[in-house]
Amino acid sequence: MRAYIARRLLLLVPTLIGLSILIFAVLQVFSPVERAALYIRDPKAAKNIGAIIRKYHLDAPLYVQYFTWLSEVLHGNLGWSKSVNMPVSEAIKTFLPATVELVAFSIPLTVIVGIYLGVISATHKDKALDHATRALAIAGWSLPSFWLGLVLISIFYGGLKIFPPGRLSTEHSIVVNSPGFIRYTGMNTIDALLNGNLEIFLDALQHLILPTITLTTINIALIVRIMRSGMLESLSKNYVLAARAKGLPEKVVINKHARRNALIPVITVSGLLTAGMLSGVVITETVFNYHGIGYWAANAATQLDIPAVLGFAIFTGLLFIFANLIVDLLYAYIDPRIRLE
Amino acid sequence: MGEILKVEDLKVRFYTYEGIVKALEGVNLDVLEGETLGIVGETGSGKTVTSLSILVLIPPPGRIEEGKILFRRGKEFLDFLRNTQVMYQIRGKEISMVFQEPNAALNPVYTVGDQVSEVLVLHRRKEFLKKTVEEIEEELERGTGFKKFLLRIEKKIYSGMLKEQLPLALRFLLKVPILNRLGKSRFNKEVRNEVVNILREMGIGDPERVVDMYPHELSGGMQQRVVIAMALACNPKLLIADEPTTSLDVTVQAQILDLIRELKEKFKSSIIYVTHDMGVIAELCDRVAVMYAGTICEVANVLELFKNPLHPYTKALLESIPKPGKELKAIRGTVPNLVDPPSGCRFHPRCDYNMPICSKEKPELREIKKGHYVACHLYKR
Amino acid sequence: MEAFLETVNLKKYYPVKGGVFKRKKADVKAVDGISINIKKGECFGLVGESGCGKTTFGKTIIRLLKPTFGHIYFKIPEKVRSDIKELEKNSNNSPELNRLYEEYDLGTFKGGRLKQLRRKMQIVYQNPSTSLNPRMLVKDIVAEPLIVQGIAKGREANEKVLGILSKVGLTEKHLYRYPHEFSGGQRQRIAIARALITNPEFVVLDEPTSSVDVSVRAQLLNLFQTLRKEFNLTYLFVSHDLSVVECISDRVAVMYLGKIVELAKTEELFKNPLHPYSQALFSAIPIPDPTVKKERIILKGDVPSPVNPPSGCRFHPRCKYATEVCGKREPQLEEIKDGHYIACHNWERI
Amino acid sequence: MSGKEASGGGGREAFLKELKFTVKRIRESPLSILGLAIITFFVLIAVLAPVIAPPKKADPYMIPRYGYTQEPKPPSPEHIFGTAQGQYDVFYGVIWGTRSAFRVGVIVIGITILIGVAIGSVSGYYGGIVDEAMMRITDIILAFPALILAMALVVAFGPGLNSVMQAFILIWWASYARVTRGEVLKIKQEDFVEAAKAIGCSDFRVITRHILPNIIFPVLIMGSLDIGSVVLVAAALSFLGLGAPLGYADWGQMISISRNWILGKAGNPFAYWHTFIIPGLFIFFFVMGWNLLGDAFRDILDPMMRRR
Repeated sequence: MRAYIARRLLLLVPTLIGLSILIFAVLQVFSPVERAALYIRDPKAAKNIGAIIRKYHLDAPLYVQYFTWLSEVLHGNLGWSKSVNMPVSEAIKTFLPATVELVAFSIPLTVIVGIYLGVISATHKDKALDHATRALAIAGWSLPSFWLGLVLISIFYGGLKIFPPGRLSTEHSIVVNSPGFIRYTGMNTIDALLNGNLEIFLDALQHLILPTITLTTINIALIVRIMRSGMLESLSKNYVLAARAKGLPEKVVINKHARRNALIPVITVSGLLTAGMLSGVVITETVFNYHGIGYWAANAATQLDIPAVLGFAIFTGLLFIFANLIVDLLYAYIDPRIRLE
Repeated sequence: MGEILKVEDLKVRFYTYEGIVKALEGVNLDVLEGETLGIVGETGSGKTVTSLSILVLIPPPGRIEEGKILFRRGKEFLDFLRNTQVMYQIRGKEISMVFQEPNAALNPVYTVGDQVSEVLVLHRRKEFLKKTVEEIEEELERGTGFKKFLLRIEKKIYSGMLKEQLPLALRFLLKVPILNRLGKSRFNKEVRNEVVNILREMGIGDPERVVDMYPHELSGGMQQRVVIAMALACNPKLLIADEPTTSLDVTVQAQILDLIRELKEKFKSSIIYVTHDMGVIAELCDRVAVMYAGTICEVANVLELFKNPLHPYTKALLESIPKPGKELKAIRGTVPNLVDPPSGCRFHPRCDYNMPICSKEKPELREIKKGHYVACHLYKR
Repeated sequence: MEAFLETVNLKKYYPVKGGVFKRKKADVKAVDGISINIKKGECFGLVGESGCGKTTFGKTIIRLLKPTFGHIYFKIPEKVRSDIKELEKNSNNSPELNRLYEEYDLGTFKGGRLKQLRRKMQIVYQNPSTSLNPRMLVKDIVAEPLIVQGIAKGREANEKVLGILSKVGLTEKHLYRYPHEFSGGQRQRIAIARALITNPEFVVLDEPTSSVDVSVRAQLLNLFQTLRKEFNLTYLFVSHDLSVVECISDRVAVMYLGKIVELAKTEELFKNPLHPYSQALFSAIPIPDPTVKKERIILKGDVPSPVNPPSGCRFHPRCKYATEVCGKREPQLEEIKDGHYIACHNWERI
Repeated sequence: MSGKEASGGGGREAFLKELKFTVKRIRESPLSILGLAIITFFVLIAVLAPVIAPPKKADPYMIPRYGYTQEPKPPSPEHIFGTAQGQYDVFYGVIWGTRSAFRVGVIVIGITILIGVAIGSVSGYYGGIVDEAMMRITDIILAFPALILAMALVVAFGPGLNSVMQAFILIWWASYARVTRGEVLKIKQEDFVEAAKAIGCSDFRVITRHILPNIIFPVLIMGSLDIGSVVLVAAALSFLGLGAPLGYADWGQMISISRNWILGKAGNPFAYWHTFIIPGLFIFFFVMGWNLLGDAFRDILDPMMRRR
């Protein structure tokens, strides 16, 4: 097991270096002047652009540029995001809590419901329930997330006037930003509870419902499909037959013996789930005007705010790599054959 | 020494894309108490389907169309094919099964101990609860002060479980994974000791260590011993062994056959031994049923079968066993495709004594001599 | 009489990668020093349990795998063979010796010469359903060796294909079908046709009858016999099924954990095996005759791992007759009677 | 009989038998019929676009405008699907949008399959450092969610459908390389591959005649599933304003300009439903068609299911 973890950690190094090279390569598409714009805080400083180019060695040979850029990044200086007028690293800190809140609701919902539906459709193979779940899964997988968001808003908010977009209704956001309200985590629902303000908590919850539904619908299809094929695979195996031969009730055979083996492919693919979640966040937050990190990135892209987009790309890359690491460790936990390699 | 199991005209069909496979076409079979009945046949003869049907384990797209499976309980015979409530009591307790691929029959993500104790907890729960309560009572006499107080609570829990009237809250609490391991730690220890004993009985060296190992860490022979341990944990009346040694090496097969012979005496259980190897039949079985393409063509005592086989297929099978120096006699043609099996007697296309009636009428299994049945038109009574 | 196919101390190791950097930690010593001599036209049986390295040996001898050590001589003239022995006595890498190795030792063959060799040496696999390309017609499967070796093309190739197919009991109507339309036995016949179409001299049969039914097995064994006579072939018949090997091979070698422990004429070996492992192996075969009640030698424990085999004689941890020397010195394969070889220190006392 | 023509006939006859069996299996699974119907419907629209919606401007992909007022007009006899913000004809937009969707989907997937399969099979077959290096590169590319890497690349290359396609090709080949490598590693262990070496086949012949024909189906199935995803991500980028320019016949772009009309007007919340519901449905059914086809084919061509 230790060799397995050690190898996974060591594999991180080349991947991280590769990540930085890829981002750096994308950066090279721009001219030195544009790349200098990365580090300008306010328009007035644009005059001495020459000094900035020299300071950040933007015209030096490539590898020198790479190392200066890398050291800058490691010191947290990802450049200046003109779309929100603050340093990129600062922007990430301010916008991240909102996204974490949204994702914290969506991931468990996706995984739990996805696994449940996968198990049910596998155990009722080729019956009505199975076809219904598969059709639902395929529909979910084909739905354009931004369109789903718009339709939900137009029906609920437009038609029934409930579940408005954004993070909080205007009057509550005033209260939240007022000094009386202590921002512990930056996540409205939790902060509202910590400040004992049930009203804001319910309002925040109300704003979260539609974005969570959108985010879950896109990604649930992946889990249902993999879980269903995993279940079918393990149900056809001999150890399920042996479990039945022991006289175990069908419920135990399915939930204990078959399901645990079927979870292995689900875990290996849950790395994809994090990718699905991250892209989903960019779209969902834009549609619902939900000021999270995805909204900031999408906005930055439309305004060609290069440092912001690249900063976001680095952030998601890191998040994704560590998510994969956790997935690998989870994989080793559930499958003893890997654990005792 | 009456029968303990009677299978009456069992009919099984598989609904596949290629068409309906008529796997079993009216199989009649009975097993006497303490006897080892061999079922021999080539692939596709239906021997495995027969053994699976006895425990009603036919996986989809297969379905048991007709037939009765009668198991003797005391005096009268119960048909548990239709009565699932009885079936769940019989499976693993009175009839159990050993499979061909040992590592496929063990769940790779659970330890050996976990999978063997599963059967014990399921079928011998009361026995272990009683034993745990007795053990607590002993300790109670020796215990003092606070320890005594703890033991009394434990006694209350276990005797509550024993009489099945556990307060709702407690029963709910025991569902929580960590709590149930704590709450039932003594019971689990009791079960674990029994598992270790059974593994030792199966000839597994150092069972204390093996109990916590995973299937993939064991050799083929060891895995099969664990599967046999699972099957014999509740000393069943009937053990069904579906080619348990086919995937093992010759020397390991010898070890397992030796073990089965030993257990036959100790557990006094009757065995249905399914195989295609005539050598194993000769060594282990008292009576033999020969199957071909989903039908039983001959049943006889093992000495009788080898000395004077009646059915042409049995004769050909015995002659095709490679013996040095003797010209090999092969059976012409190939095993029939059971989507549209040959009419009448299913062996007629490959039979040397093929008569016109053979392709028209399906021969009945008739008793030609005491205990020697054959299904062939050559032997009209 | 010219030696047909000889191996000298042939070894084949597989690297075991482990640890953090997947460095080579140890070697699986699948084949660990085998020297045998196969005569022309003979059916040489090779028996042993799974994991003893018999298949690896079969694939190495026809250079499907590159040997780690040792030499393989195929139809080497008598004189050259004695020269090599001479040169090896004083130093084992003089330029002259290396030139001879380049010339005659199959282990060194590469590129074109290796391709030439393929015509003369072929293999038939155990599982008929995985040894034929599911996406190719039978016609193309059997004709491919001709096209690849540039022996024949188009019409002439088709005729040769038809010719060899009829020899293995298949007809023209089987030409335009995919492998999944055939039974196990028929698929094995197609594989045999593919192997024999370039009329090789030496064929490795790697457990060819293990995954077919008993009745079909007899048909295939008869087919191998007739083809051997007709094409004057030499077989290496690898199997774990002793009764099959007994009735088809002239001589049989018993393998254990990468080495040959006993080699003799078939009848001689099956009547009275001398090596303790052979005795246990033969006593383990179930006899298809209920009247015979046989006292059986039951081996204890499992086969040790080939990564670090026991010291000295590999069988000594499981051997009843093991003495002090068995644990230390590895016994060599010596000829104790004419044609009867054994690798055991105290075989006389058994 | 063994003449050239007979062998040609025989070969074709065997191929037809296989095809007949596959068609029989397609007819039996409802999902594949639905998928096939949807895709043929869209192919017809794309092919007959100039007939159904004759182009008005030099570039047929630019949607004609009927006025400059902002408020979209509901469906009417001349504009069957009504007009969008800026009076762009919605009907023309969705019809030509089908053609641009095919263009993006098929071109991107076609090229990425070629690159991915070539790299994947070489890396899978030879292994060693080539394989190790290749796997590290694909790890890095796959370390990014497709949308986000595409966003970064499009911002770098400058918005527009061509840079979106270039970005996709740079990203998507990695997943094909990985899948192909996995399949090659599996097939490489089969006996018939070793048998091919045993008769003296060159590496090239082993890969092209023995390995590729056996792995091409799972890759094609993945391709049909991916066409849908590529169109989805492209539409998302257009929705963010990074893909097709304003007025270009692209479903994502049309939904983007309909954003501020989704709440309708006072009293009638669904007044402008046509501006975003219709293009949305087109995307949904297009992607759904490909997914159904891909899923159904996976069951049909899966050797285990096929022969059960």
